[in-house]
Amino acid sequence: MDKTIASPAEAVAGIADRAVVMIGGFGGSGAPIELIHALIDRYVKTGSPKNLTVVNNNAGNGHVGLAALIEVGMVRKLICSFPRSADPRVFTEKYLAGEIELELVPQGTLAERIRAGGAGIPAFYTPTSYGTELAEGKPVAEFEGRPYVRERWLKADFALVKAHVADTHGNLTYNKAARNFNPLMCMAARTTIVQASRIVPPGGIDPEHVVTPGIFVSQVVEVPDPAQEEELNRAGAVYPEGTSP
Amino acid sequence: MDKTIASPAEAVAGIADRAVVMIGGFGGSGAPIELIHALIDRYVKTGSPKNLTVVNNNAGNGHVGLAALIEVGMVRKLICSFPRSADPRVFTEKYLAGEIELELVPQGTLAERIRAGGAGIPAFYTPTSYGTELAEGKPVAEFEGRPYVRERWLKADFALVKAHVADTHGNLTYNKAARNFNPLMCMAARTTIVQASRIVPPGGIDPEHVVTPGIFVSQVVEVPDPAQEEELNRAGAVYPEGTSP
Amino acid sequence: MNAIKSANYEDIKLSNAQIAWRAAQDIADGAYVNLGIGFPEMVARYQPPGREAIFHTENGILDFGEAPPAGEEDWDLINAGKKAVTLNPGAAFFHHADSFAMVRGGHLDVAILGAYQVAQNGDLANWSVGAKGVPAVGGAMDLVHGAKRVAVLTEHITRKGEPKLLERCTLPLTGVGCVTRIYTSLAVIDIENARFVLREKLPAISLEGLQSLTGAELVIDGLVTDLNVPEL
Amino acid sequence: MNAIKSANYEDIKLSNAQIAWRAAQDIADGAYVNLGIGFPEMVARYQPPGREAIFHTENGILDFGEAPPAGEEDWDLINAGKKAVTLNPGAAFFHHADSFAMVRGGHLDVAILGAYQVAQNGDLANWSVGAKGVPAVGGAMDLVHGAKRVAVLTEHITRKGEPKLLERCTLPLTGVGCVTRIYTSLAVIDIENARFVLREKLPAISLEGLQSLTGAELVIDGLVTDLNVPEL
Repeated sequence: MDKTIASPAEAVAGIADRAVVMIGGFGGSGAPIELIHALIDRYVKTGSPKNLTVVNNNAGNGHVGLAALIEVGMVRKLICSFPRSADPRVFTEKYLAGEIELELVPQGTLAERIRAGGAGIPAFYTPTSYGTELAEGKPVAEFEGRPYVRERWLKADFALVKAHVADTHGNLTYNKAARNFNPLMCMAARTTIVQASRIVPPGGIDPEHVVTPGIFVSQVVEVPDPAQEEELNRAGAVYPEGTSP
Repeated sequence: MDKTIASPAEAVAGIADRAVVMIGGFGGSGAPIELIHALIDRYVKTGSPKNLTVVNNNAGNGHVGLAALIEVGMVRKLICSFPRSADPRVFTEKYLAGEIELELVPQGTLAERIRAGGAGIPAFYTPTSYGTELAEGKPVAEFEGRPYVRERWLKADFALVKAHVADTHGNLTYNKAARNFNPLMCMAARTTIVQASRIVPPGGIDPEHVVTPGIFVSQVVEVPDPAQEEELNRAGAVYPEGTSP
Repeated sequence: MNAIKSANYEDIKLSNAQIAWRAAQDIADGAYVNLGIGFPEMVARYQPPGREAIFHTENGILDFGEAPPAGEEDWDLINAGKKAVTLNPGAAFFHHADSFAMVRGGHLDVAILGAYQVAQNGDLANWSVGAKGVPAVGGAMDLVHGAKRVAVLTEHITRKGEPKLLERCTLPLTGVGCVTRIYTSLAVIDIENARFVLREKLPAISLEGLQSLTGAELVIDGLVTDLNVPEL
Repeated sequence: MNAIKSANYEDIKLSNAQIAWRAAQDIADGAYVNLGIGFPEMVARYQPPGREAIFHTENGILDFGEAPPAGEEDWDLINAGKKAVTLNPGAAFFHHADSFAMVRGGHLDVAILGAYQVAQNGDLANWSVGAKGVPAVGGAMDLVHGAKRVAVLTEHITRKGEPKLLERCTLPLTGVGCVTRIYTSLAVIDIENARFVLREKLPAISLEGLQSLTGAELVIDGLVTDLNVPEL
């Protein structure tokens, strides 16, 4: 068994129009920039995939990564908790123009819905959002006299994930707080595509230190020295290169 | 901040009659034998704590650890998934004599109920046990045409946990499959008492390798070379020593 | 069941090892597999050459291997049956909630379990023989509603000669409509549209003989091939 | 509110740093604390000598420290506000579901948040100013129903001179009945039995003056002491 794929382009080749795609990361940390850019390359060449539903904590920053995916017009709907950033113009303009749909979810509920999708839990109760407009239309129940909102699992067709080290079986570690949503999204997608700074043979990661066991991972592609969204943005980068922001 | 406690005896001194106590481990692996035996010592000396409700995957094996806790008569009710073992006589006899109550829970539901208790999720839906006698009396709901059973969180007054390395802030690692229920129980108890083979200063555990963050831990006590239930049983051990099985 | 049939049964039936061997042939390379405690654990021994399955144990290990030599056990490294195991390269440890997320979340390709009874609608009874004694369920109820494919290994009949494949289970259920394939000591049977569909049978037993040992109709739907298993 | 009151307000009010300082005095040694993005982050600077709080950030770190020097940032090591941070000895990383298990499960001792409005029943509005623009919620709705104690840091009135402490919030709610203490630029106020109970006020403002800047009744229930904060 070897889950290694040769390139980001090959890894994202199977993502179809209208797919639900979870993209790991919190802001730029843990964002799989190279996988996202490979997906944009495919769209620029072929016109597909489009009308994607994307799940991410945020809505992109500047003109690279998720922001670029939105900017080129591939995203129909975004499910996120915090669509603001240092430079949120791409999403903001599309949203105010009615060109992109937004499902706003409290951050912890977003994380738990994704985990529930991965864990086979179709619904759960949370105190979060009770009595607010984000709970409108959702069932409410009391337990021990306290009100809770019922939330549904969230699953995806694909997850794009950034790891630190992967082995060829798909066991993963992450770098510092780049962990964030990545391990959860690995669990909740039918196909989980991982970019890792380094791919090692089985046994190359201590079994005690595996954060995501390989059972949750479909494909791994090595991307040494991956880009950091924050650094790209500080350098004024735009993707695809040569396009104007 | 230093969560270190000098001895198992001091660590378990606050557990009151009728407390709900989660005890980590799966069979003997990860079972906090020294904490359990300290609790038995207290009961033998003082007659307390008694009428405990214990949450564990099993019901003890032989005449040490959880089996001994049951044998001396401290346990009123057991919540577990698999009350069988190589030598389950202690529990079996009490159960058949009507001297101990049993709440039987499927293993994955038990784990998820404990996690839910720790994560502030009062109830969740699972496909597990649907249509069986273990689902009797529980609410059922359909999602996407499939039936699910609603299960409640499980919380405890105390958790007794066996870790491998702890730092003084309560960050923990475990040894191999001794991890099992221990990290979940840390989350679900008001007071989590941990025995660790080694206690190190803060920074002694790589932040990437922490399995249980210290926020879930109240007290740590160093127990070098902890006993393994399996080895005690193979040696025919009985606790308290000198009592007859 | 009459005594003659039962005697004949003992002569021709597959051993547990042979049933496990047959089940192992259906496990794809790279599959994630959970084997029930006891007899199903034997399936791991018979992986076809060139195929590499990865075994999951509920207590929190992926990719564990054989038992260690006696005296070299690490009692923190055990499987769901509390037997000492070893690790393969690429193994991982995780806690019980993550372990059952793998199970319940549909991440296992196949779970292979023992059975007291299986019904033609896929109901399984394998955890309780009813009122007396101490009930124990473990992870069985999670596995039957979690794995992508739930297969059963079983003797075709009980020691008393009674059928274990039935129109309806009479023992307490483990799961409803969950089993899709049964490997018995006499046959391989799929469950499709709430019917037992016969796929393979031992050459030594006639279709009528097999039906007489089965508590519900055996449907023929497509080819029935010989169940050929090596001596083990 | 009239202009005279607002002018006077600017002269006497505490700075954000001073409000943060006051809030920091109530954090016990060893407390686990989450600080909202922006102004509440300043609380970390003012921990009293001899006390050591441990700070949690929603994106998955416990026990992070100060920002690193410019140019030494690691952009995989950031806080919920996406600012680069450092680690203290004893830090730990974890994923978002575990992070919000800490929040929702009641493991944080205190969450200190900013506010647009707070109502006397403890309702908080701090995530949306209503219809226009892009809504964004982040972890605020989780924090207000999770932490053992939810405190608010806020100017006592808006820039337009309107009260932020009200009988009922008029902006979209973040949480219902969740706030128990408010540190404002003029006073420290507890919420008890759905009433604002005044605990401390700046000596420079009269009770009547404070009441006139407050949109609901300030109840006196026990001693009201002077709010004394150092120059910062």
